[in-house]
Formats: sequence, C-alpha cells, structure tokens
Amino acid sequence: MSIANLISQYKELLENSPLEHVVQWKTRHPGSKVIGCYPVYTPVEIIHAAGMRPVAILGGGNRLEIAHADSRFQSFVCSIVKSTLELGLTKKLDFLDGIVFHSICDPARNLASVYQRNFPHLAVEYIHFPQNMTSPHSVDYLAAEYQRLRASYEKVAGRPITDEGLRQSIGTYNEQRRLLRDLYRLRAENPQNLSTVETYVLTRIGTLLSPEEHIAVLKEALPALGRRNEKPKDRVRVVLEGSFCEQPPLELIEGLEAAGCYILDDDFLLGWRWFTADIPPQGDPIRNLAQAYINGSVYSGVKHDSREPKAKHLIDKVRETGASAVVILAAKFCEPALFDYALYRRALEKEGIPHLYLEFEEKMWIFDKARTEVETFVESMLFD
Amino acid sequence: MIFAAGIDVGSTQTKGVILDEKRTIVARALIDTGANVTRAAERCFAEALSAAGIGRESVAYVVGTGYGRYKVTFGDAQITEISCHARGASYLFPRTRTVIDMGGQDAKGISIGENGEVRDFVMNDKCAAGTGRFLANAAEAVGLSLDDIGELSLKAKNPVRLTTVCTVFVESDIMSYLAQGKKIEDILGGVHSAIAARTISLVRRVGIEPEVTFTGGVSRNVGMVRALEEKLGMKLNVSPESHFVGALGAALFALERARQAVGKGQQATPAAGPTA
Amino acid sequence: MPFVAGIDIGAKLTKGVILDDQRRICASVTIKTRPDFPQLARDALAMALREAGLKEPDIQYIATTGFGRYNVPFRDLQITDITCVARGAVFLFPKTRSILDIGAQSTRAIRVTETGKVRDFRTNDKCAAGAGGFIERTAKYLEIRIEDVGELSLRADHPETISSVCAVLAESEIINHVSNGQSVENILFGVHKSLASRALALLKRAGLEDEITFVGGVARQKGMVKALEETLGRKVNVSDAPEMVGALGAALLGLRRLEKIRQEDRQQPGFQLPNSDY
Amino acid sequence: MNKSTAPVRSRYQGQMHLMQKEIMGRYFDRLTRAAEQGEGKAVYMLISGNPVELVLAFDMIPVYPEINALQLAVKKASLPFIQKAEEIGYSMDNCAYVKADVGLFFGGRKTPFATIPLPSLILCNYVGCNVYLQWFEHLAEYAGGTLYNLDIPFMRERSDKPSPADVAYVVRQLEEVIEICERITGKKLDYARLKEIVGRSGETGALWSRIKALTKNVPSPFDAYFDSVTMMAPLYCLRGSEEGLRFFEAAYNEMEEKVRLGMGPLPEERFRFVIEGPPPWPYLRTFRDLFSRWGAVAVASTYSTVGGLWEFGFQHDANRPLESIAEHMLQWNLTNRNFLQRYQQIRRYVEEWSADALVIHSVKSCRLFSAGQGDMREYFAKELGIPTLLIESDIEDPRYFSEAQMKNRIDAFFESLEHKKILRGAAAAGGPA
Ligand SMILES: Nc1ncnc2c1ncn2[C@@H]1O[C@H](COP(=O)(O)OP(=O)(O)O)[C@@H](O)[C@H]1O
Ligand SMILES: Nc1ncnc2c1ncn2[C@@H]1O[C@H](COP(=O)(O)OP(=O)(O)O)[C@@H](O)[C@H]1O
Ligand code: SF4
Ligand code: SF4
Ligand code: SF4
Repeated sequence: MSIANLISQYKELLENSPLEHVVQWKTRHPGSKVIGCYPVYTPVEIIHAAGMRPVAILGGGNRLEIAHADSRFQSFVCSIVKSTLELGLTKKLDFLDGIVFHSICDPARNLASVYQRNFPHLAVEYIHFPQNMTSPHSVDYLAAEYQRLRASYEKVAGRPITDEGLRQSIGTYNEQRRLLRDLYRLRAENPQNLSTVETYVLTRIGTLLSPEEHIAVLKEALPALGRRNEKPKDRVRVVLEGSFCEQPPLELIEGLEAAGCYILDDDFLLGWRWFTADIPPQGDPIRNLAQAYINGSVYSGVKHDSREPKAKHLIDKVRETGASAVVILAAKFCEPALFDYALYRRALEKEGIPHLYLEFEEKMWIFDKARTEVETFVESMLFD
Repeated sequence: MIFAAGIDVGSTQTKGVILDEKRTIVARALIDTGANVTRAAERCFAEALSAAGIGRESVAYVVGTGYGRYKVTFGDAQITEISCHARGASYLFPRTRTVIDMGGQDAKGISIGENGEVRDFVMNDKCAAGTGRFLANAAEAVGLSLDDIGELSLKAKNPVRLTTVCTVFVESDIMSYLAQGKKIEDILGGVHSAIAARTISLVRRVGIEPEVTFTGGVSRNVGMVRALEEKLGMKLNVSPESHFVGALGAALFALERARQAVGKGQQATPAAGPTA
Repeated sequence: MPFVAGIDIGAKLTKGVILDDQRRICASVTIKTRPDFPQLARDALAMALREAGLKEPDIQYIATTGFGRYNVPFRDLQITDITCVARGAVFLFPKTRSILDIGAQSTRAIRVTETGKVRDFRTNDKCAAGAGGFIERTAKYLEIRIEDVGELSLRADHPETISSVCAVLAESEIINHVSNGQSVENILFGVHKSLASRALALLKRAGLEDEITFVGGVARQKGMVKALEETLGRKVNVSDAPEMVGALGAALLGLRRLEKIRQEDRQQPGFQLPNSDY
Repeated sequence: MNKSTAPVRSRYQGQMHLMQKEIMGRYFDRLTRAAEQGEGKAVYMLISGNPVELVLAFDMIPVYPEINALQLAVKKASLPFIQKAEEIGYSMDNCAYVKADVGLFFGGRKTPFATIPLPSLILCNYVGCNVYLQWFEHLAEYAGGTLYNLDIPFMRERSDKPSPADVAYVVRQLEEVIEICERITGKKLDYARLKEIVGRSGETGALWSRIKALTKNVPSPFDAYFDSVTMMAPLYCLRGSEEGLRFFEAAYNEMEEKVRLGMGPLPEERFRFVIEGPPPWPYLRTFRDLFSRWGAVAVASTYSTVGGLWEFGFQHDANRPLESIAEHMLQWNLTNRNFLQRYQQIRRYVEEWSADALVIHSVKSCRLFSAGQGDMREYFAKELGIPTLLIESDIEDPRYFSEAQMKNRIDAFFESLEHKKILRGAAAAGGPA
C-alpha cells in the first residue's frame, strides 16, 4: 500500500473513532489492560513495563456533543477538560482500567479529582511533576514519585514491574522517539515533501498503537517519505507553538497549510516525544527516567524551568529551523498557553520575528475567522 | 369573596392572572411589555380586572414577578420568577419535579421538591442566544409568524447546523442557508434542535427528573416542545396556561398571603422576603 | 489603458470599486448583500462599469474580498478584508498606523506599516455586541433609519450609559431609558459610547499608534466618530465613504498584482500565489 | 436595573477592624519605605501556604502581589491595570490577579496604599496554584532578581497525609531557601530566632482556630467570610511576630465577648451559610449587602483557609521548625489539598457549624477554586441534599459582576430557603398550610 494511502487510512481512523480502535484491540486480547494518559507528559515506560497499553486521551474532537460535562466545568474552562469528562460520563471510556493526570494546570488537576469521585472503579492516578529544576533533590523526589506510581501499577496489572522490564521499555520508547525525531527533521528540512497533517497523523497514531506497532509504521513510512521530491512553493515558513495539550482539529492544521504556511516545527502531542535524546537504557531505570525529565526533556507551557527564560527556547527553535515567523496556536481558555503568549510576544517583538496569534477549540467546526486571520498573516508576509 | 392577582412583567410580554379564594383562575391577561414597563403592568392588571369583572378594591393582594417586578408599583410584594414558576408549575402539574422555562430573553431550569419547594435552579441571562427572541428573529428571517415556525420545523428531514448562536446574527446565518437552497423546514429544524440542545445542557445542571413541565411563552411553540421531548426522551407537561405560569405562581403566593393577613386579621405583609 | 476592479462582499453591503492604472477611482458603488453571491458580484461589477462608462473587457483584473470573496467565479484573486482595508486606509491617509474597521458583524483593529502592510491585528465577531449589528438593532427598536443614527447621536446632551454587553439584552436597558423619558439622541450616543470603549480595548491589544483611521460602514455615523474620538482622546481619519475602503484596497492590491505579473512575464514566468482554499 | 428595596446593611466595625487598619497601615508604610528609601529587602511571595516564618527570621519584608492586587480591587482601582496588562499580550481569560499585578509593575508600582518595592528574592511557593509558577516566572523576567521555585508536591493520594518523601523534599528546599536568604542578607540564620517565630505562629494559629470555632454559636458573633478576610492579611504578613500575636489575642477576646452578649454582625440571624470561593473584591460591599438583606450570615468559608487551615488541629511546632513549615505548606492549607478533600472540608463546615445552605461563588479568574465547581454543586445538592447556590463573577475584574443578575439568583435562593422553613414549620405544626 502506498504511503499516502497508509496515512489517509490512519487519518480516517483518527477523525472517526480513535478510541474505538483500542476498544477492538482490547476485546481481541482478553485480559489485556489499558491506561488512559491525559496530556501532556506520562512516563509510559512504567505502564508498558507492567504489560499494559498506554493510550492518549486527547479530548473528544469536534464531533462529540458536550451535553453533561458543561454542567460540571464552567464556560471558562478549556474544551479538552470538558470533552474528557463527557467521554467518561457517556461511558465511552469504560474500556480503560486506569487514567493518569498530572500537574499541568488547575483545571486538569481538579478534573482528576472529579474523575475519582465519578468513576470510583477506575484507577485514577495523579503525578506531581517537580517544578524546581535547580534543586539537586528534585530527581530524588521524582524517582520516589515514579516508584509510587510503579507500586500502584503493579497492583493494577497484577504483576511486578522489574527493572529489567523497565529497561526494555525505555529501549523501545527510545527507538520510537528517535524515529519521531527523524520524522520531524524530515519535515523541517523539506516541508514540501511532508505536510504537517501527515506528520501529525503519523505521530498521533502512535498514541493508540503499541510502541512496537508504531515503530513498524514509522520504519515503513520514513524511507518512502524520504524519497519524495516536491517543488517548494512560495510559502511562509513558520514554527507553531501553543498546542501542547488540547489538540486543534485536523481541518484547522490543514487550513494553516492551505492558507500558505509551511510548518517547520510544532508542539502537538508533545508528551509523546518529550525527550531531546535517548534515555540511558542501562543503570537504575527509574532514576534515569527522573533524570531525563529534569535535564533532558523539551520545554513547554506546563514545565517551568527557572534556569532559562522560556521564550529563549522558542527563539532558538525559530533560528535552528530557519523559520521566518511564528504562529501561536493556543487553546481557548488554556491559561498556561495564554500566559506564555505574553512572554513570547515580548521576545518575538524584540527579535523582530513576525507572529500570528490564533486561538482554537478542539470542538470548533467553523473556520472562517481562523482562515481569514491566517490568510491575512500570509498576505502580510508575501505581498509587498 | 377575596381575590388575589399575580403580575409577571417579562422582558417581552407581561402576563396577569387573577384567582378567587378557591384558587380557580377567574381571569388572565397578556400584553406586550413594550417601552413603559410600569404602564404595561398597570394595563395588564386592568385588563385582567375587567376580564374578571371585578374592581381593584376586591383584590386583596397583588404579587409582582418577572424582571420588571419592582416596576409593579401597585404590588404588595415582589417575588422572583423562579419561585413563581415553580409554584405555578406544581399547581398545574402537582407531580412536577423539573421546570423548563423559556422566555423572551432567558431560559431557566428549576428543580422542585415534593412540596413544590424550589430545590435548585439555573438560569442563562447573560446572552440572549437560544431564547424566545432567537426564535422570533428566525421566524422573521424566513418570513413566517411565530405561531407557524414550530409546526413547520416538525417537517425537517435533515436539519442544518447553525454557524452562530447569536440572536442578532441568526438572521444573516439563515439568509446564507436560504442562499444555498436549503429548505425552510430544515433550517427551522436546525434552529429548534440547536436551542433545545442548549437549553437541556443548561437544565441538566439541576438534574432532569420527571415530571418535566415546560413553561414560558416558548412552550406555545410545538416545534420546541417536540425538539425538547426528543432530546430528553420523555414527555413534557404543557398546558394552555403554560405562558401564564409565572403570573399564576405569583397569584398563588398572593392568595396565601391574603389568607394569612385575613387570618391574622390585619393588613397583609409579606411573610417572607428580604427585610425592606 | 488597463482597469482593475475590487469587489467587497460584506455581511450587509457589497461594494465595488474600479481603478485606472494611475490609481484614480473611476467608480464606487454599493448594493445590499444578497444570498446569490456570484450574481450579486456580477451586478456590483456591472453597476460600477456603468458608472465608470466602461465595458467588461476593459477590466484586466478583478480582486475580491469580504466574507463572500470565494463565491465569485470570475475573480482573479481573493484577499482578506483585513489586508484590503489596511491598503485602502493607508492609500487614503498615508500617515495611518492604526485602523479600526467596524462592519455589520465584525470589528477589526489593525496596526500597519507605512506601506500599508498589516503588522498586527485583532478581530472580534460572532457576537453582535461590538459591531454595527448592535446599532442596527437599536435603530430598528427606536424606529429610526440607520442613516439618521449618526446625526441624532451627535445631538446628545446627557448620554445614557449602556452596561449590558449583549446587543439583545441591552434593549431592556434601552427600554428603561425610553420609559424614563430619555431622548433618542442620548440613548444612541450611549450605544456609540459603549461600542467605542470596546473598540478601544481591541485597538490597544493590536497596538495603538497615530494616526488612526476609522473605516467600515459604521464610520458613517458621525456620533460614533465623536464617541470614538472622545474615548481615544484624539482625532481619527474618516473618509467620506468609509465602507468603500475594503473594496478600494482590493482594487489597489489587484493593480499591484497585475503590474507584478506583467513584469514577471517579461522576466521569469510562473510566480505562484499561495492558494487560499481550505 | 431593578431599584432595590433599601437593604439592611452590615456596617459592623469592631476593635478588630480598627486595629487591622492600623497594623496593615504600618505594614504598607514599610513597603513604601523599602521602595523609596531602600530600607530592608523585599521577598515576593504567594499567600497559599506561605512560609512567612522564614522571611521574618531574616528580617526581610514579605510582599504578597495577591494582597496588592486585592487592595487595588477593593479600592476600585484594578481595571486600568488589568487593561494595561491586556494591552501587552495577556488574555481576557488570564487570572486577573496576575494582570492587575503586572499592570501595576509596568505602571510604576504606585498604589493608593503603598509603593511596592522591587524584589531581592522572588520566592514562588508553588502551593497548588499552577498560575503562581507563571506569575513569578513573568515577574522574574520583568523585575530581575533571584527566582526560586519552591515546589510543593500536591496532596494527590487518597490519604490525608503527605508521604515522608514529600516532606523530606520540601525541607531540603527550605534549606536551600535559607542559603539564598543568607546570601542576600549576608547574615547566617539565627536558628533560635526561627524557633521563636515558629512558636508564635503556633500560638497565632491556635487563636485563629479558636476564633473560627466561635462562629458555631447562634447567632454567629461575626461573618466568617466578610469579617474573616479582615483577619487574613495580618495572618499572612505578621504571623509569627509579636504584633501579629497581640492582634489575634485582641480579636479573640472581642469575639468571645460578643458571643457572651449574644451579638452577631446583623440585627437578626435568619440564615447560616457556608461559602466556597473567593469574594468579588471590586464589589465586596454590594455583594455582602445582597446577603445581609436576607439576614444571612456566613458561618464558615473555604477562602479563609487558603493561607493555612488551622481549625482542624494543625499547629506549627517550635521544636520541628522546618518540618512543621513543610507540613503547613503540604497539608494544612486549602490550595494544596485536592478537590475531594475540599468537598470534605466544606461538608464538615456544613455539619459542625450547623449551616442551612452552601453558597458557591465561582470566579472566572481563579480556576484553582472554580474549575469543577459544577461537580461540587452536584455532590452537595444532589448527593447530600444540601441547598446549594452557584453564582458567578470575578475576584478582581469588575467587568464580570452584574448586580441585577446576582440579586435575582440570591433572592430566588433565599425565597426557596424561606419556603422550606415555612413547610418545616407547618410540618412541625402538623399538616401543610
Ligand atoms: N404563540 C406563540 N407561539 C410561539 N412562541 C410564542 C408565542 N407567543 C409568545 N411566544 C414566545 O414567547 C416569548 C415570550 O415569552 P415570555 O415567557 O412572555 O418571556 P418573558 O417572560 O421574558 O417576557 C416570545 O419571545 C416568543 O418567542
Ligand atoms: N448610511 C449609513 N449610515 C449609518 N450607518 C451605516 C450606513 N451604511 C452602513 N451603515 C452601518 O455599517 C454597517 C455595514 O458596514 P460594512 O462595513 O458594509 O459592513 P459589512 O462589510 O460587514 O457589510 C451596517 O451594520 C450599518 O450599521
Ligand atoms: S488545554 Fe491548557 S488549560 Fe486545558 S487542560 Fe490542557 S493545559 Fe490545562
Ligand atoms: S452573542 Fe448575540 S445574543 Fe449572545 S451576547 Fe452576543 S449579541 Fe447577545
Ligand atoms: S489562579 Fe487563583 S490562586 Fe492562582 S493566582 Fe489566580 S487567584 Fe490566585
């Protein structure tokens, strides 16, 4: 099957019923267990090493009608919190054995408690990631936190999680993340050969498949994509920032490109490619994972590192990719993203890098306004 | 023979009801609120009086409700429309546990206990999207009267999905659907189901337990009744009095207090209510 | 000699402008927006041609804008109303750095470079609260013609504040004012004031610099201009046909594109414009 | 819109209120002197589970941007600052406390009540609120000065105790903070002094919890929401100092006296309610009156426990200074406790303070408080059958307060409570009216 077909198949799956795919897998594999991972970061290795399937819970897209959850979370809370609760309240997550949240923001944190209350049979975990990147003790703390998680998942899985198993899982996910880094590099270098929608589909499918399956998919896709040879169009080369948690509709991403942008880098699905380098597969696996978070993980709106101003990372990204502009694509009501924008705007203006600020909601299905704004931005860059 | 009256001064229409001491409705009146709220209240009361064929003096107690309740200058007390709708609804349908009230500019959900007491309520009154006014504008846009759009919406085969909830912009939204050659019934179907969905997710906040009674002027719209029933999967209580439920509730309160007053053999004073 | 046309299909009004290659305006027409966009655009063009005393073939290039810009099959180029308004405003008032565009259904604040390039912008729509629709409601409610709104509000002596942010709920407030015997003038100016203060917030978010040019049909309302100037504490530029600025900008950009294409035909062919269809 | 019937106003002003004005006045003068004459070193800090004891031990000045923001709001001066922040890129949907503070920073740090000094240390005590991290990240960017993220692990397990690992982690960080303060002040920490201060914090906390127990009386001697906020600022700025301790002794005596005299903040206490969520500072008076006119008094409030939760027995321990500071930050304040623990806190209030109802004031700014309050309402109204009212406005941004709508809801709510009382009365008298 041609790579294009493969991708459009997966796109189909993602647009229609991503979770359905997992449900089917689970019914085909009796006794298997699935842990839902709310964005942004999850130490999937620990889940995987317990023989369970970590699966991303990324809201309800723009086809889910919110009928119950908006009575629990107010109008000024982002969509993904509501849609994730809606999925639960309408029994669409009954296939999960557990779900894990963590300290990204206040709404997500309260959502974890609301889940505990409303779904008592579900193993609801909440990870507190350290936000003190300067203290030598943060690693100890996070290691202890991971050990707590490990113990709890041993109970859920009904089997021990061995260091050896963890090392293997780290190895597997290292390879998956390496391939994803290659995929992103491919697009950054030749965006005309690889659209962002394709990149997105190939990445997101990995949040449903097992890492082994995903690795196979990527190994098949990458060479084929590498052989593509399209003629570059006259488009604005941008870095996209702000969608690290709630995900925009595919139509919107398509729209961005159709309006005349090449997206060289983005922060979609950040948690599934959150390490800048491989994690050492030997030594104390839990400590290595903790280390990697403190010293080897990507920056984001929900990780606060007093060692370096956040905006610097973005500027570096622009320079490294050779982009000429930035598109801030922030989820409506997403405070982490909205706050970051104030810092980004300041830095971008200082550096003289043009930017477009766009807000989206996963549930949006009319794109006129976004379309007009992106086109205007492109016009302001291309017209003289 | 003592009488009691309730005047519900709504944003759009003013309703009046007069009860005799056996709590039977002896008169009702309905007028557009218009510009002068105080006068609307007076005119409504006057109409009700003449319909009842009694004089002002034989009405022992008047309760004003609705957003303009403080403009009922001749009223003996003011009570919020929430208490009144609850009271009126459980008078008409004693097994009412949930009230859905759709008025001209707002929508309410009220949850009611066994004794007709308000257990919980929600209202949307910050944005006129999805209210009676929304329907009125939709009707105007398709060039039909309010009384007809409900009927027609029932014929919808594949209802459209509105691109805006704004009561002001719904007209131009409908225009462009007409432009695309969409059928009027499908557009109206879309309008009704959009509002129904909005209203239900509002009312869910208080919990929707049967029996559900639908009050307010919009309850006269059969399309809306059907749309709500379909989405809820249950029947709604609707009666010819539905539009008057607020006024009826006010009248019931008025009667009660008139009785107390008589009982106490003194000039009527509000038993409840904030200290004035 | 070559002529270009700019057609702006807005939510309420459709505008057409014809320019000659010296950037002189040969025609400028307005008709009410109807659902049948293609025919509507044709009619607008025909009207403009008549006014300019030209024939179809004289038009070398047609640029469309406004929310109906895609529905014009015979267009050569479509551009967003924000880009067009920016060009138009700077063409009319070269010192313009900030632009406020209030149309029927949307309000836009735009910051531009001296060449009329868009630097930053903020838009708000989907809610009538901040746009011309609000005023139309009020006018309709007070039973006066939209054309008279501006003059009347100019005559306000004790403006009435309108606190509600909802164009519909504001009516109850207006009812109150009417029943309290407030004059139409004062109420209208109150509406203009509340629009102006929302516009100011938007302008500031896009970055506010002198000079400010106020465009869009609402700019026809003198009272609105006054309210805006009071709120801003400075004068704003208003052209005598502010609703035409978008169409004018489209024509200007069309002409620019035409010139460019001609050059390129002489040099290397095949400049490709990003296609802007979702 | 509605002309309201002249309401009963609670204008109760006790010794306590006057004393508070005086000592807070002194505190703000100190800020101004620090800003203008460079007297003393300012530490920017956050209210939630604040470790003010450490700061006082170094004679540094605790500066709480939250207190500045709320003072601006109370003085109806917050909007221009909020708008200033929105001009430079902050969203309509960001916490308005932050916006007011950032606006204030770029507006020259001058307020009607004080000039705010620049920080020597920006100590982000990350106790629950994730916005804190960004707020101080931004301040550090704008103001410079050392930024230290004091990371407090959230109460995430079902047990009500933090794990030993969590406590150890916090203690180690506190030691790092001490080193930084030593560097900044050039003084070594006087450990004996710290123990003294922590000891006084213990006494202060104990008094505060006894004061709060007094509202179990009928009538309640003071309003546990509107009057408690008066006592909160001293609790955060002066806890551990002699002055602070004296204030709380005086406050306790005054309240106890009122209990003896059977006096309350209102002529008549007709309803007792528990209130969840921060107050609408820009309209505090208006808001209070909407309850006063119904004779409704708050007997407990979650907001008064953001800085620390003392009424359930916690007390700082002079013999374990750092450990007890750590426990305070981890476990004994509202913001670091999870949402379900808050449900249980409120439940205890309703039961032990014998309240008729729960009022949830949902503020847009503070998602820490408000995100999910619909579920909370569900739990109390449906599961426990406690009359619950949810109203929305904001803690800092005057644009989100609509008196007419607020009044309509509150009136309807108390009408229904009144009706229930009548029914109960009738039932007691046998048979419905
Ligand atoms: N005969 C009717 N058919 C359908 N809808 C109606 C009819 N009469 C009134 N309505 C609707 O009821 C609304 C007024 O309802 P009402 O409860 O009186 O509102 P309010 O109390 O706010 O004035 C009008 O906006 C209109 O949409
Ligand atoms: N002659 C006029 N006098 C006053 N207001 C006008 C006039 N013409 C148009 N308007 C106002 O301008 C608005 C339409 O302006 P326009 O810029 O054409 O919007 P759009 O481009 O969205 O159609 C109308 O809503 C109306 O309020
Ligand atoms: S989108 Fe933003 S606000 Fe919403 S859960 Fe994710 S991080 Fe939190
Ligand atoms: S959307 Fe329309 S109805 Fe809703 S507030 Fe805005 S103007 Fe009013
Ligand atoms: S979100 Fe709440 S706790 Fe956090 S800073 Fe804002 S008001 Fe304070």
